[in-house]
Amino acid sequence: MFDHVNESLRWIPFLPLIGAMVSGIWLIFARNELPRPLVIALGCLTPILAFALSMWCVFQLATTFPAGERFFTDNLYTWISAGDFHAELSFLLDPLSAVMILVVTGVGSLIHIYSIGYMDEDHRDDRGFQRFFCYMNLFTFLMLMLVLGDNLLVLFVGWEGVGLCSYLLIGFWYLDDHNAMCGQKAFVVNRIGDFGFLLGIFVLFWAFFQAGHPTIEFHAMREYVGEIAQREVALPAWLGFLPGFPTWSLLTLAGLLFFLGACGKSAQLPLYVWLPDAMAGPTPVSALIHAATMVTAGVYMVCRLSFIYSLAPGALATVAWVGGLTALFAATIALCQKDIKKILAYSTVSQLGYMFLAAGVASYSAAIFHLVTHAFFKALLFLGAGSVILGVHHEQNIDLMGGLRRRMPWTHLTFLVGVLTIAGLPPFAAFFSKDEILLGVNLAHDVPGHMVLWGMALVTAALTACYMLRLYFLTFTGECRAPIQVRSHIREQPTVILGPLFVLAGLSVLGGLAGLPNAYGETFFGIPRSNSLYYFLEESAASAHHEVTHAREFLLAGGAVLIALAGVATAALLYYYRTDLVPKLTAVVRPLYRLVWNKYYVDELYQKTIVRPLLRVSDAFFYRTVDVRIIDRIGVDGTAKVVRDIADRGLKLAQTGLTQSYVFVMLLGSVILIAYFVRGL
Amino acid sequence: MSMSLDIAALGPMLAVGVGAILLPIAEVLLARKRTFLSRPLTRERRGTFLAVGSLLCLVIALIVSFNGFVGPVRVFNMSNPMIVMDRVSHFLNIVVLLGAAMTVLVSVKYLADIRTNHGEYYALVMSSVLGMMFLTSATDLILLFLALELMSIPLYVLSGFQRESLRSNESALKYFLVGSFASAILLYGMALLYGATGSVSLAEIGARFDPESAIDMLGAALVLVGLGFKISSVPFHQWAPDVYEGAPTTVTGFMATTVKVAAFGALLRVLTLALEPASDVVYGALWVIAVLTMTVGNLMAIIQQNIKRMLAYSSIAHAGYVLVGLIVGTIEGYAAVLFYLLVYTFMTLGAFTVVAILAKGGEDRDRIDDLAGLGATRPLMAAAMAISMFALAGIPPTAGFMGKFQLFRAAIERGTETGDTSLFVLAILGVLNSAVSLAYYLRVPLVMYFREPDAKLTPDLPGFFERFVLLTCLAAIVLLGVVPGDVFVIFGDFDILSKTTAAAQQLLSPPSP
Amino acid sequence: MTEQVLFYVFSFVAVLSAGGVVLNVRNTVYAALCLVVSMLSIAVLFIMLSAEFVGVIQVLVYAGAIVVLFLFVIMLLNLKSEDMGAESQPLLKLVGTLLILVVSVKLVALLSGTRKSWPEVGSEFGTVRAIGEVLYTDYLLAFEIAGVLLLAGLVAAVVIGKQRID
Amino acid sequence: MLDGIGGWVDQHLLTALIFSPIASLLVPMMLEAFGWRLSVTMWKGFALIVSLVGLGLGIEVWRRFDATVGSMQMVEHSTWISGYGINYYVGIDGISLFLVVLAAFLLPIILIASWVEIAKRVKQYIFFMMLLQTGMLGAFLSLNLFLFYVFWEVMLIPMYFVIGIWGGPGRLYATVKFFIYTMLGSLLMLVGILVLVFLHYQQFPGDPVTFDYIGFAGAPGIIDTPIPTEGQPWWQNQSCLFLLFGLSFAIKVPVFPFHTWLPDAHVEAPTAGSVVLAGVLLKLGTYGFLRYSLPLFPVATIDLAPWVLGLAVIGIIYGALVAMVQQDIKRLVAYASVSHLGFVMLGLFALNLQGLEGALLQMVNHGLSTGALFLLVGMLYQRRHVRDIAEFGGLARVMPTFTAFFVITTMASIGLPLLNGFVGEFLILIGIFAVSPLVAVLATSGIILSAVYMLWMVRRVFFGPLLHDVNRKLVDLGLREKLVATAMVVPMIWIGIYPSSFLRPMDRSLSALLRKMEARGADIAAYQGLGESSGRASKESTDTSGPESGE
Amino acid sequence: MIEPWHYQVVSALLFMTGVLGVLIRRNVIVMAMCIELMLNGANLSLVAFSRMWGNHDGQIFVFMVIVVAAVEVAVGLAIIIRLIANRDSLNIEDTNLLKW
Repeated sequence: MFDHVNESLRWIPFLPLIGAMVSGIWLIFARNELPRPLVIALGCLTPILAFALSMWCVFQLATTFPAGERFFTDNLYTWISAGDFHAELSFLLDPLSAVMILVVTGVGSLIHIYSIGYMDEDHRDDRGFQRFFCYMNLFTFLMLMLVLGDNLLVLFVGWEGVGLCSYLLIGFWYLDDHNAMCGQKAFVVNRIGDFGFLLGIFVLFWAFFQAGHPTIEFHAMREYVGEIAQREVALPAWLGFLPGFPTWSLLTLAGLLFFLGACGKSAQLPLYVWLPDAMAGPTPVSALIHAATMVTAGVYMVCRLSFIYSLAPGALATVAWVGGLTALFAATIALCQKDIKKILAYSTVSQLGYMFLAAGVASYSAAIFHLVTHAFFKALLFLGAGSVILGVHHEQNIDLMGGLRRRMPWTHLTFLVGVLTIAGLPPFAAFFSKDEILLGVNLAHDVPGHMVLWGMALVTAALTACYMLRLYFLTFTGECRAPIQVRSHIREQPTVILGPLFVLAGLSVLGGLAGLPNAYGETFFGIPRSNSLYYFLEESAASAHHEVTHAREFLLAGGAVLIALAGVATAALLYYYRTDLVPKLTAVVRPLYRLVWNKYYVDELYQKTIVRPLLRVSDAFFYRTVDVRIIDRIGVDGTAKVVRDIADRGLKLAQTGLTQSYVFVMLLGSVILIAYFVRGL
Repeated sequence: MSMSLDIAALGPMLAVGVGAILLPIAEVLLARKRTFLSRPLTRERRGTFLAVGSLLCLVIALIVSFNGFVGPVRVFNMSNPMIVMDRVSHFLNIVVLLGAAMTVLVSVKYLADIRTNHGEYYALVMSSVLGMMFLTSATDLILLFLALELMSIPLYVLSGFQRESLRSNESALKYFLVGSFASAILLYGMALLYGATGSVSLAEIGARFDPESAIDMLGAALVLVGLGFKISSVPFHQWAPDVYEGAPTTVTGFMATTVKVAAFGALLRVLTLALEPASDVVYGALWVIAVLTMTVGNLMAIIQQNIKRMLAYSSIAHAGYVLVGLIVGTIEGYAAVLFYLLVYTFMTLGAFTVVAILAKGGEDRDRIDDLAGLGATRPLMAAAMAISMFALAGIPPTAGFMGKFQLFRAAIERGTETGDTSLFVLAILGVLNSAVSLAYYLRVPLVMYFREPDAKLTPDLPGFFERFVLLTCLAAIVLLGVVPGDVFVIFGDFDILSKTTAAAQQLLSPPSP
Repeated sequence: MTEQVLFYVFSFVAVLSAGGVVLNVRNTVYAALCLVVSMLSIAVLFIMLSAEFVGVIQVLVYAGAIVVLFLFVIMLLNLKSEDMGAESQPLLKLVGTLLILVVSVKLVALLSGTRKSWPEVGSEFGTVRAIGEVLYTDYLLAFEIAGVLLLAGLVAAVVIGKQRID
Repeated sequence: MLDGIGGWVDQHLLTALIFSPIASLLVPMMLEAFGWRLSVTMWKGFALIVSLVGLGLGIEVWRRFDATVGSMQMVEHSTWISGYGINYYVGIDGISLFLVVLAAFLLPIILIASWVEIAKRVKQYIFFMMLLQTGMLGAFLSLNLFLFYVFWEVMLIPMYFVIGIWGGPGRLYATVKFFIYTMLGSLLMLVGILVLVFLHYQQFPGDPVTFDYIGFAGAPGIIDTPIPTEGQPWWQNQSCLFLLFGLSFAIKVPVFPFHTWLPDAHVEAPTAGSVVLAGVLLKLGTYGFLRYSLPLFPVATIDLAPWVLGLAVIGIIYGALVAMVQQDIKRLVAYASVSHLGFVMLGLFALNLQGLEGALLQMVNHGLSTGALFLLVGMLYQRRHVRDIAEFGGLARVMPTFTAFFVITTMASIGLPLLNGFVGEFLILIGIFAVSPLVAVLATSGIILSAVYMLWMVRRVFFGPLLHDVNRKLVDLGLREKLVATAMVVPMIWIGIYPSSFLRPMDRSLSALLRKMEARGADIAAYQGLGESSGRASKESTDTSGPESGE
Repeated sequence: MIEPWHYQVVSALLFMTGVLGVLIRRNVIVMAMCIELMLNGANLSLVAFSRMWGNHDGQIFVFMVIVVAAVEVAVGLAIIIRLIANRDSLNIEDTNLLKW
């Protein structure tokens, strides 16, 4: 199997698939659960093996292939073929997907291991343990399909598939209707994104088709994209309000459509609403799917299609702005949340916004870099939160925590690392990634209003530091606010849970070295081109290159650190030293506070403006009026009734039963006939 | 003057006529205290004897007709051929005889059930049949009129045959009054035709007919009225439902089928021989009449609760369909008419037979609801009824569909040849009508199969005769639908379709005797 | 001249008495008598049309048999004056009557338009002999059928009419 | 004897396939006629065997099918009614292949599924199901318009009885509505057929009048008739004929305003009825469009396409919206069918290979997934005798296996990748996008809605707390039911993962059909909004590509 | 000078009178009589035409019609008697059990 590297590629996704299939089929047909050890073996070993295999493949990629053509594909068979449309089922390993699979399998494996401990004493559902690992493996498989896909369609398979898994896992504890509802919400909102994705595929395919190269395969598209760069599409008249009417660049259109998909998947404005609700699922799920991997798929996709976005400045600017706005918006919401997972969720949204901001200013490597570091620290934070939640017996409200530092020292330590990382303090990983993003934004002159974006990014950074520290203080410091009966049982978690925490903490600390900015590399260690990730990714997603002096880089970095520290300080002041200030403060800005506390009423808005009206119209108008009343009763039965009434109310009356009326009718008929025959008469 | 009479040409008629004359005598003989069987017979036995006797005559007539069909065209009297025994008359005679035979078979038990088992019944049926046979072959106004009356007068009485039942009386009276009124009109029309042309032979009338002259057209119109009455076409149809409902069921079946067949035969003759010169006017009128007939028949049938009455209206509607074939006026058209008449006989008689079997305890059970649950209690009857209904509705693979198909096929063929839109419209209206007709035809199987049977009203089992008739109808309906070509191979290569076509050819090119 | 007088007189009588049949509401017997009168005068017209045989038959069968039959039935049921309730569909009958009047007028107009003259016919024309010859040669079949018809009518009348069937 | 039969079957595979269901019933009838009393179980078992034989024949047909030719295969031709051009003429090509296989595949499943549901009048039930099967297969396989019409109508009677006898409370209304509605359309089609036939007769005066759709032995068939596009008389024009044919097909499909018979029929029909209805019967409408309307009236097709597309899109969105608010599961699925078949119509009228193949595949998909849904709902109904969504909730706890199958089926029908629905919908959408992006956008929004109503239903039925205590006692699927469900799910996954084994056989026939349309004067290139420029592009570029010139 | 059309007019009048009677008289016996009147009208025109054409067909026809008329009357009156026996009324309007 390892004899040839291409062949081995397919096994990266298939290994988890095997795990999923075995336990899945067993679940369907058998009544009991597989023995736990077997479940664990299937559930955890397959991702771990996949990780090992990915390591090997990536190593092969990095070593055996010369720079410039660092990619290879593993083609299984032609999946769909109709006319000129051909979609191979084939996998592509190039630097971009290499990074992704490492994250997916690596972080994924850790979370799998963690789940052994986390799901262990969950008795809400018989066979829940096996079901959980089945879903998780399935997810891993589909996520790998997504990142390894060689063409848009395979990517889309993973794209939708992970949506399904997220649906299943959010509603994992289905007996609570709320969970099921959240899962459904996630799926539907994602579908809205997929809607855009599909249309994007159509646009691109037919565009390339007209250029004479019908393809949706990434490398081919990248090769021919120049030929359709100039294509304009005429907008229909009713779209007159759009900028750039009456014609748009076809690539801009495509880019925007794909970005709609990304918004859905990666929870950007206006489609972010599902992610906070997604926290209804088990915590490992939140860590894996809704922090580390799936939600970053949008970023990955934008980078994957960078060759399109680079030719579509309009689309790119949109990405940047949406990302920046989302980052700020979500950060503000995160400030006032009380549910530990909700806070992390909003921070995820915000961080994703950061990534899109990076991608939007065409510094894709920065985006990916932040994606990686984010995967580390956010997974760490979630898992830490999970361990906390286990500790306080499935309590998620941070008002009922506090003072856990002494009771759960290791959790506390790792969590702190995570917090500091996300706060963007050196030397932690996120410091470098954020720094690169900020730099990119600062230098992106071709993006309209890039300085504004930069400012927003800085504010976001401050806010991030602030609310994360708030979370930290409220959870771990001060005296414990948990109910008495719980308080006594709060214990540190077993190794199976702590282990992954430590690994992730380590990664959070050291992860930055993967993309150590050149400035730092040269200055402190004398390594040229130390931003290895940047150069590694260059051939899959060429970032915009800016000439910049080291001084300026340090200046910006310093600014960023100061901002972050400011945020830290605020949090420390409010939630550690002078906790009494908080109520006063909120009292002062109550309306604003309520607005933010209610997440700007966005959910309610959607309910009122879209969901409810749609339901009401469908029921009252389409179904009861149009279908039942107009078409069926008036149209169909009405016709039948009319036909019947003609006889029953009309013709029947002629049939009086009186002979002489018959005679009369005959007479009348004959007279008419005669009149018709004898013209003279 | 020299006469050359070809008695043999009358073969079929003779067989039936002998029956018509002998049966009353036989009845009297059998009714005596001391019969040749040396003991008095119950009325049932007497009825059975007479039925068998008449059946014998009918079968002989049938055989003779079958032979005649393959034989040459013959006339009775060379010097004045009042009738022509060509294939059309033979074919229609066969249809009439089949209908009559089945009626006779069913009547035995039915008459016993409704307690009016008089021997005269069969004599009257026979004489009526005789009239029909002459009607189908008459080429002369006088004979046409006579045959018409010979057919109708016994029917007036037959429909009033349940002497004690008011409904039966009423049916008879209405039929008598309106019927003789119609035949008076017909007679006046004939008189005018005679006056206009100076001849009573259809062929000569056709030769001398002048579409411009008012009297000729007046006569033509009145004749059409008279015949239109017999085929119960709108607006001369109103007697039919009342009469059919009131008359004893078997008689109704007899009237609904054979009378129509014979009358259409007469209409065929008149149209092809006499009124040919006025064809466009005539066809224009018939077009309207056909559409009216289909539509009114179907619409009125929808609202009926009594199955006999419903079938009456359905028979009106079917008259409309048949008229389509006449209007087309091509060989295919006439062939379709002939075929349809045959099919129609089986379909309708099948239905009426079931209704007749249902009669019990001296009265009819002819409300549609009386059929409830028949599918469970009497599968054969239910199946026969259902298939008859589907056939009447014209659903493949039944004969009814084949018939309709040929009619509309003829219409469309002619239409496409001449680009005549009216024929296309006629076909469209026709199919729309048969869609409407589903509304009532489907109700019957619906009641029979989807409703629970009424416990205390289980109909008695069909006897041998009835079962025979039912199976015959079923077989005919299915076979004529699936293999309309060679159904009657048993009768020596009797390919219905080609035969109808051949007959129609003779109709169009009247043979010179 | 005489011919015209006879024609007008008898046709007048015929039509008048026919009207009597229709309009004489009170007494059915009178109606029957009117019918006889009308038929007799029609018989006269027949003879004027040199159709002696038919004329005779008309007198014998129609006047002599048919109308007598009518009278017989009327007597049997001894209903001299008929008293039917109120007219149930007067409008229909009014319209019908008008229709009939119009049609009659039109008809008369139309028929009076057809002018043809009498051909010369031999003295044989319409005599019993002449009719007989035709009847038993050319119209033999019709004659036979008429016979069957009579038989059928007989049976029919018996079966329906006789009071009680054993 | 046996190998005699075997040889005959080998020669007349399609005939055997068509008539084996109904003909084989003679055996038990004979036995009963000779006084053997066959128990109900024996009847059922016999029927099952027969259906399995039919399935075997279907698979054999598939095995023999030569995917490299686009013309008719395994043709059988023999005179039925001489002199009328009415022949027994059957054949199969890539268009009918999978519909036939589908029909053959569904029958045994249905019989197994309704093994216990059908308690009363079992013999009649079996008889009608077999007759229905014969009718459907015949309609798919016949190449003589008369034969087609006969089979087309023959199907009505058994369906009428199946709904009417074994149906729910409102069955009488539903079944009569179904019957009359369908019949109305098909009668108009009969007139259309006749006009066609005699147009053909006029165009080829030399030949005898014929109903053969595709000419046999060199003679020109109806398909070769040049049909005027304008000129007198109006009723011989393509548009009029297209409407005469199209109405009956549209009612069968059903296309938007003619759809109201479907929910009634589905709700009232027994499980078997619903499955056949959704699985195969509805496909006859779309099949009719594909087989007859498109190639016979290509110009009218393109002229009237905007209307059809409009109705189809309305159907998609409207059906989804209405399905969203249904309380009765079956009714919901019925409206979902309306929506899904709207997709099929779009694919057909995209008039490019993507669309057509997608549509054809989607017919099969819909047959599988909706059929499976009805089967599963039927299993539920067996247990609770209610179909109101509100009656359930939390079933996933008591019936995990059932839930699993149901969710998989749901996902298939909302077009999740790696399941069958996606392939079809994707191809349809990409195909129609070439014709009208706007339509494609609207239609694509339908997949959002489909997710909404399906998942909503799933949630309310399977998730959440077990509100009703009756549901606590529900037992999970038994072996028989598991078998049925698995048999339905496996092909879904197969199509989803490896659709080529279905797409490849279609390819030739469909591209042949498109070429035929062009040969008969349809300017498909112009019809393809994008295809037009693609025509140029393909001429410049080396490969003669273009959505309409598939090869 | 009397011409054929005179006779035709008379016959037409007779015929129409009969029609009128059938239409308006409710006494079934009288209706039967009126039908006889119609037949007579037809007869007259037949005879007149026969004279006009100088052939006997018309008179033969009349002969047959008279036979038919006789039979018709016999049967009709029998039916009427039966009716009276069952329901003591000659009013045609009383016989409308069967309708619609």
